[in-house]
Amino acid sequence: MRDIRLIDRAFNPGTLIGPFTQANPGLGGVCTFVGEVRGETDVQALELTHYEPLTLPGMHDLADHAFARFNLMGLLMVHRIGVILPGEPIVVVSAAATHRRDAIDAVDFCMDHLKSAAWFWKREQRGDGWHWIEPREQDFSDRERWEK
Amino acid sequence: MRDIRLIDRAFNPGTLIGPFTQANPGLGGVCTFVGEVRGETDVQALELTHYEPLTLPGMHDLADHAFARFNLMGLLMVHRIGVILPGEPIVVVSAAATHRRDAIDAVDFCMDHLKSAAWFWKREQRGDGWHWIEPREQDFSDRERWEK
Amino acid sequence: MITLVFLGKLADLAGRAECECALTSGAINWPDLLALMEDHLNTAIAEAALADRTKLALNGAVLADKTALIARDGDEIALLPPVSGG
Amino acid sequence: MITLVFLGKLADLAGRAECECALTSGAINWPDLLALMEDHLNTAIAEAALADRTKLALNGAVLADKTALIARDGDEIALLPPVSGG
Repeated sequence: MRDIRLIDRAFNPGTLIGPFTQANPGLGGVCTFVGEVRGETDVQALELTHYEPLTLPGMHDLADHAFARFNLMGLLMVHRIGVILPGEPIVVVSAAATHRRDAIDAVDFCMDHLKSAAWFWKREQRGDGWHWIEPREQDFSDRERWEK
Repeated sequence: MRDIRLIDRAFNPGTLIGPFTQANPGLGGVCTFVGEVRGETDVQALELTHYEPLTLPGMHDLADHAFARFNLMGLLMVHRIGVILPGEPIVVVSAAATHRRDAIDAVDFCMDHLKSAAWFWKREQRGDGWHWIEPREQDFSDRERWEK
Repeated sequence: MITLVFLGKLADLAGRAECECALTSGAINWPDLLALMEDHLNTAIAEAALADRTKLALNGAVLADKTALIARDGDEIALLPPVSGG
Repeated sequence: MITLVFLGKLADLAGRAECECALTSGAINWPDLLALMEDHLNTAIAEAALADRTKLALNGAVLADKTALIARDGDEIALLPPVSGG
């Protein structure tokens, strides 16, 4: 079961994860990561821009790599685009597998790549206006772990 | 927010994870692992035995270690005991943190320790009766990763 | 009286999950416990208790060295085989 | 006519998210594109296009070597700065 989506409005991750788990009968474990806009002092909103011809195809490529690398039964990957408020989810990745290591590692792998290798651009609105967010050094080193 | 429990009847992980996420406002990410009884051909049921004076205190110790080792806002650790049917959840671990790496690693850490270092004993019922399950070699090596 | 608790497959070996044993002296040590299990239960459970991977808890605390056991009247001793959770 | 699409902070530099440019010849290459941006937009966006970390996509396919660009009438060129998702 493979469910890869961009979503342009607020959503409840639970409404995706329940059906996803049901859609993979016989699984041993499901690992799920939900990323939210942090309620930091000064951040009023986040905006995620994407480039349609690249973004969804890129997420499908990433899913292909995850299926090739890990022993998975299912993969859910949902990314918000547009303006997102603090406390709202930005991204959900859920992996179902026979063994927990594959499920956990697949989520880790997909998140590391969504952070610094998927076609999204992020800016945040603070008191003094909009600021583009560059990936952190840590994001690159997180991704490079998978190149060994 | 810390929620550590043993639970002796079937439960829906979603009903735990939703409130847990709500209880950690300002988080950056939540990672959750749900382990279920695999629907393998011959397994009719699983039974989890525990030893009350050790099991829950041991899970609290594990939570202490996770809080000491990772930068966490909250940790949920719920383990089924008793007879569990295929498709039912056995374990849920959910970690809320400012950064995703802490959340994902804390779940990984707790699961590795629940598998081979918490006070549970597991047997499965097959066509020819009950069989005790020993931890696999992989379970020990998974846990040893954290001793570096 | 002391209570012996057998966890996991040790309950199968002992033929029960728990047993109460009267003490003839005020306290028992590790060799006494083995003898007690031989007498009241069977050789298999005494041998399983000897296995490296079998741990002992006294009143809910795991012993670092089970051969250092000293148990008194009213105590609970648990025999713990290798665990498997999750 | 070709379409230029500016993503992320490059849209701020270009002063727009997209622009359409008429071609004077049938096709343009990488130096032509830089000159086009200098003429129609500004120096800052042409310089940003030169940066190593800026990638180019032609009709939805990322170019391994942006300096090998050949774009024709009707094509869409996207300028992609470093990404940050999740």
